[in-house]
Amino acid sequence: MSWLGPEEWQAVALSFRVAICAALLSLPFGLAAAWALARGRFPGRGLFSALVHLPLVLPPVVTGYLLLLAFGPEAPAGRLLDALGLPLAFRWTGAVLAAAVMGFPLMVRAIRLSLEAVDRRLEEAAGTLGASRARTFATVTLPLIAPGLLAGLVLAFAKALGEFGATITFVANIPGETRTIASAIHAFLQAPGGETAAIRLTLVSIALSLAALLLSEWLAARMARRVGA
Amino acid sequence: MSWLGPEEWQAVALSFRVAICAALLSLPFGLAAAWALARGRFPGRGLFSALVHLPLVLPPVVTGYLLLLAFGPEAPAGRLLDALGLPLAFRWTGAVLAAAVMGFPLMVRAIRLSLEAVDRRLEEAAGTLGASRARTFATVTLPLIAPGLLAGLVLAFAKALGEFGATITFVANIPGETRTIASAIHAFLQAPGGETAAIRLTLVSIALSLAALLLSEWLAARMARRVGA
Amino acid sequence: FAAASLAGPLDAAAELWSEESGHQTALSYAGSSVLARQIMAGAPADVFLSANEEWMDAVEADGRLVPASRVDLWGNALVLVSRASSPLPLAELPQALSDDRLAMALTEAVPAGIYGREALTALGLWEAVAPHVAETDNVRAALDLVALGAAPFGIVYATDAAAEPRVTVAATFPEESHAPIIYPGAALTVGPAEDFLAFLQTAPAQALFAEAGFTGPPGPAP
Amino acid sequence: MTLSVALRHRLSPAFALEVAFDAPPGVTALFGRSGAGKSSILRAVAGLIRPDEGRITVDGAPVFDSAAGIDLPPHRRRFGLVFQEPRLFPHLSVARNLRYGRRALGLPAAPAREAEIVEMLGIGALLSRRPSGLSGGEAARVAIGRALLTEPRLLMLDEPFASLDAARREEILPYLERLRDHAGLPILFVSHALPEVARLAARIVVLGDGHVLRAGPAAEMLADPEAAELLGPREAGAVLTGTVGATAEDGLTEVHLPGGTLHLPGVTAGEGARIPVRIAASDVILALEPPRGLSALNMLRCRVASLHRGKGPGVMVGLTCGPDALLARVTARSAEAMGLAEGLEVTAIVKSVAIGPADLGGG
Amino acid sequence: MTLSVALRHRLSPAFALEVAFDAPPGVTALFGRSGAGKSSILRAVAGLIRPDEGRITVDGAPVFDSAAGIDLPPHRRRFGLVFQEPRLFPHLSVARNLRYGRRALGLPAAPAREAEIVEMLGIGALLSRRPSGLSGGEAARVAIGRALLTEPRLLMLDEPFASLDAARREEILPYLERLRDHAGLPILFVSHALPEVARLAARIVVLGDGHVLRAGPAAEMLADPEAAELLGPREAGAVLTGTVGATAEDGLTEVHLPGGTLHLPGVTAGEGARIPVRIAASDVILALEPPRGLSALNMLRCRVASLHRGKGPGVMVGLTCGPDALLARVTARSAEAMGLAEGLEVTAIVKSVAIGPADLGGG
Ligand SMILES: Nc1ncnc2c1ncn2[C@@H]1O[C@H](COP(=O)(O)OP(=O)(O)OP(=O)(O)O)[C@@H](O)[C@H]1O
Ligand SMILES: Nc1ncnc2c1ncn2[C@@H]1O[C@H](COP(=O)(O)OP(=O)(O)OP(=O)(O)O)[C@@H](O)[C@H]1O
Ligand SMILES: [Mg+2]
Ligand SMILES: [Mg+2]
Repeated sequence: MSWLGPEEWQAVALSFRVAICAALLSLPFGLAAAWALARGRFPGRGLFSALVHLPLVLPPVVTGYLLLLAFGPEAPAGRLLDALGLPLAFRWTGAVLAAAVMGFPLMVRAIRLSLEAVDRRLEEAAGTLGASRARTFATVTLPLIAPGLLAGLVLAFAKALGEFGATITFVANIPGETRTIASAIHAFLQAPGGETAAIRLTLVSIALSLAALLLSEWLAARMARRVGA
Repeated sequence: MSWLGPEEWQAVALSFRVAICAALLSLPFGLAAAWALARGRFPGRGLFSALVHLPLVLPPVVTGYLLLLAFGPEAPAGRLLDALGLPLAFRWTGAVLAAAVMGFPLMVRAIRLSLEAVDRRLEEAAGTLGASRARTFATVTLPLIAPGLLAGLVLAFAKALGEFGATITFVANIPGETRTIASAIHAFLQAPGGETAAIRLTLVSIALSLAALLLSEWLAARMARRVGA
Repeated sequence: FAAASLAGPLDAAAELWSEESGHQTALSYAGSSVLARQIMAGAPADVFLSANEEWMDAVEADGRLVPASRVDLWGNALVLVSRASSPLPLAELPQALSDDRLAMALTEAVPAGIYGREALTALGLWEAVAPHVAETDNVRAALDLVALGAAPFGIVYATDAAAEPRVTVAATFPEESHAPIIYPGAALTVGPAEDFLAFLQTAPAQALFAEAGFTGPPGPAP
Repeated sequence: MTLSVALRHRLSPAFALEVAFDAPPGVTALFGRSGAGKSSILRAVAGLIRPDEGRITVDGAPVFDSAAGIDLPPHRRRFGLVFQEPRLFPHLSVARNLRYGRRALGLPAAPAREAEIVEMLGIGALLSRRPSGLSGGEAARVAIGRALLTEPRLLMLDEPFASLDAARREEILPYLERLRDHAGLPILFVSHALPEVARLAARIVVLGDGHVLRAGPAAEMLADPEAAELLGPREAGAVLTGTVGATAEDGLTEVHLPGGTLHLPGVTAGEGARIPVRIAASDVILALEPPRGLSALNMLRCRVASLHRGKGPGVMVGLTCGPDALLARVTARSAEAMGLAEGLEVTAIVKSVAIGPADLGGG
Repeated sequence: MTLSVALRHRLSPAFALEVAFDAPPGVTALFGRSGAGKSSILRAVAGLIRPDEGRITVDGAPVFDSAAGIDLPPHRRRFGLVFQEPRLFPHLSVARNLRYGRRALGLPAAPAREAEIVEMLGIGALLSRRPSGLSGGEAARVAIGRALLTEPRLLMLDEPFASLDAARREEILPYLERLRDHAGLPILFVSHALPEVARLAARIVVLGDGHVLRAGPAAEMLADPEAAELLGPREAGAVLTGTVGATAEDGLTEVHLPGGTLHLPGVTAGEGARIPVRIAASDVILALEPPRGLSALNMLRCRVASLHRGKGPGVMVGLTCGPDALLARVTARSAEAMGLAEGLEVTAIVKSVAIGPADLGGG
């Protein structure tokens, strides 16, 4: 693909890294949140659900702004992470956080739907066979919600590839550090005549997500075959 | 809520209308697409899946621009719809289309996950009891995927509330016609000193989506109780 | 159709005009690039107020303007802002930055970014500063980065700096270091649109903009 | 109405169906070990499996014909199928599960019929419940009711009684008998319980590993010492047809057979009706001369027709009692001690109470 | 090890459990009509239902005690439960389903034991398959194997044989008998088939509508003419304990009872072993004097102990044959004709072949 310049390659590589990290990092949290929403009966469940959906409802810029407020270099959370050796501001790690937050509601919903469809009687059976709750979760629930996990990953990955509003607001657009494909496309579109470059990057973005999708479809089909359905 | 000016009220009412219409209008298409992806085995299925996910991957501005190219007042599709009495460009109907397109991947995925979890043996049973495929779908499949439909609606609604990138690009930001809460927030944030207005609208947006969420959770719980799970 | 950065005073001006002329105005704010593309795709706009000349040029080239309606309405100044209240000579910017970031709007796309880059280049600072630039989507976001302390310095319009109490102007870029910052306006249809443009050039309207920190039209209309 | 099945279908590399049989009106039992292919055959007949090749016809009209490219979808076949698992619709109440088929078919509601079926199945108290809380047997009964209410032109029952208690079974069996006798529809009946099969079935198809091992009229199959090996020797027995006579005050009814008269309890058919009576081979005692002072009331004079020595210590004795064939299972030691041989005249003694309702047709 | 259950639990406004019973080592059968609450009791014992109040103890140690606030989660109880439906894990192969419990419990693999169970259940060919394609009976067998392999300290079986053919049942029953006799673990066994219950169970708990209607040792319950009404008259019968004697060449084994000697086929226990022999009441013929020239080999001299007239035309006759109690069911007409009365001496005639493997304990 010689028609991509080195800066563009950088953006592609960065986007890919950010999207992968965002999808994988949000997986455990998404799982926990989905579990709480699907199985938990605690006060404030509705509020929690609303909180999870917030990044979907808010304009991305707002989300980015809120992230800046919460994790900026002057906010306590930001300082703490910085001290722990995980600086977020103007780093690609911050882009990961922004992308993860934006994709979070999608991931949670996918996992939650799968969780709600799990046949609880199988979990009962696992218990009578001697599996602790944790083991039941790992060996029965988790494999059964695999389609939801996969869907959640794909959605989060795709969202992360396309996200720029929150990202650019939170960590700006620094070539090689936080300039993802989406930010780059956006930048190109702002200037007259940037269309062709934008189209090139858009195609790359589509190719990346298509690859992720096909991979996920293939995995899902394999799982379905294994279950024999 | 006397602290919202009439223009702001207009934006809230418009957002609500756009979000509701977008969620409901995309439901049948989302269902059809989810069906094709979950049950269909046709060549180009992967491509179709990619197409459905596209609005998630592309920066919203790109999606909006593509919509403008496809349905703008000078594009054939746009002219056709215009002639049919359904003008889209720079109308709230266009905002509906933009929001629907942006929420489409989320809705499709939710419905698809539910569809894949349906126990096909129940559909078989309906067939032996004399139900045609269409009837089986309406009386067995559809009720069983209700959680997915509901989740899809909520996601599409929330997304429509928060969408502005594609909307503003496709149909601009015209008070009373296409200026939704999200666009208004965006505009406020661009102008110096707009923060307080932005925060007010953000709160309204959160309240709206919270209401939708709680409604959906309540409906889901009711359905679950009906199934006795 | 107006650039988003004009929102505050333009709203007030439009109200004023409505009262005077009895015409309703519908203002659609967005980035200049978005607006221009919409207009070129056939949007039913009457007036286009752009934040930079390039997009106005593009629209003009597309043949969408009412001939000879184009005027330069306002100007703006480019300033360096920081949270510290002490002024900083521009030449010391690279040292002052050390490892930190300089917040700017996209330097290749957004007008404020383009002007800023131009100015820094003219001052011979760009080479030193470039690795430290954090580009944002728009000027407001750059300003927010400074206001929230994420970046110690930022380059924004004077109008933005005036509206944000948490930052102070550390330096103003000399006018000659960058192309004039011009907000051109043009009518896309004949009739009231032209009247509105004319109204914006009147004293009461210009006063509203001056209040918000805009400077007057940099020169006589071409 | 006669169902005719001939099909070949590979379910997995290890298992293939290859069967052909006819099911005339009345009950045809599919009998065979677990995994023999019984449920798969029902699925194919119902249209849920598309066989690799074959023909399934009802009175000659194909519902499936691989050669002609005919394959009616399940709902156009109008075959009722009670699955091995209940498969109730979880989102519908029991009542709406029951009515599902009639509504789907556009049949008018049938309150009387519904009430009768609900009563017979003892599910009246469950009507407003959702399926999820039902016990295993309750769900099975609702599934039976759901299929019966659709008035299918063919009924398939896959182990319908597996999770039901004997008393409940006794309440449902007469209903199936009436259905069999009055509606003239073929019923395919899968069961592992030979008494039920013997009571209901006119024909038995014995399956093994996807193939028909043996098929024929129930009376012949059950009385055939060779088929007895397939069905299980403990279950073998003859099915005789008798004419119902008078019922005495003590509840015993005379049933006249060509070879003699039996006095049986629990006969529900009216006088003059002809009913099948199953006499299990292991319930028959042979005596060289009619004994006296015995509690057994039923004695038939018979002649030994055949002797089959099985693998175990038992001998299956084929008897002719007038025109009827009877089967008796005795130990080899007894056979020797009594000098049983073909042509010998013996008395067959059957206890009245050994013939229970499950062995008696309802007429 | 003895399980002790006493609990009260409201499942729905219409149905409440209120039961108390003990299950000593050996098999305790839960018997009752569909919907009586059998499965719910097993669920409560397993820890899947939390009863409103009550105590469930194993040798006095509570696994649940509402008063003390004790409620061990299922996996800490180590009770094996074979559910009424198979509940196999769809994402695991049959082999991994079988091994699931041992791995969960951290038990070492037990290839020999596994091979034995797989062999007994006839599921060797299925090991690499996924559960989704299994036939009903195949899935049921895998579920049994899965529970057996966990080596629980209590085993609960909910109609384990409902979808199995008689031959397969005959292969599994001896295994359960060995388990019962050697492992000393309590087994709760739910079944609608009284022959199985009679063969396996030391105790029977008869349930109705959530309550214990009657409970007691199986021999007593089955021989008790009154309990016979609950169990179903056709199923009543006495269980005697005999000592296995010599086996003749013809396959008949002598089983010595205090009241006489029986010659029975199919005895698998070794000489000297003491085994239970179930003699169904309807398989016993009474004679005033020992008849001759009969094919029946087993005759016991007995004395009439009681006469119970049931609702139908039958009479249940309680007999004492030496120290053993025997039950015979005859028609009222015969009873009258023979002049049966308490204290009368009669000969009880039992056909050897009427006592099949299902009626004989494995010793
Ligand atoms: N979750 C529930 N809600 C309401 N009723 C219930 C629930 N679970 C069980 N029941 C009722 O409790 C009764 C006992 O059910 P249970 O499953 O214990 O019966 P069972 O004796 O096992 O019957 P079967 O032989 O049919 O399996 C049934 O009438 C059933 O409908
Ligand atoms: N989808 C499938 N894939 C592979 N094998 C299958 C599939 N469906 C059925 N079989 C196999 O076909 C055989 C017949 O299955 P079927 O369900 O017809 O048996 P059955 O006679 O009904 O047995 P049961 O009495 O246990 O219900 C079984 O060995 C089963 O494992
Ligand atoms: Mg089957
Ligand atoms: Mg049960």
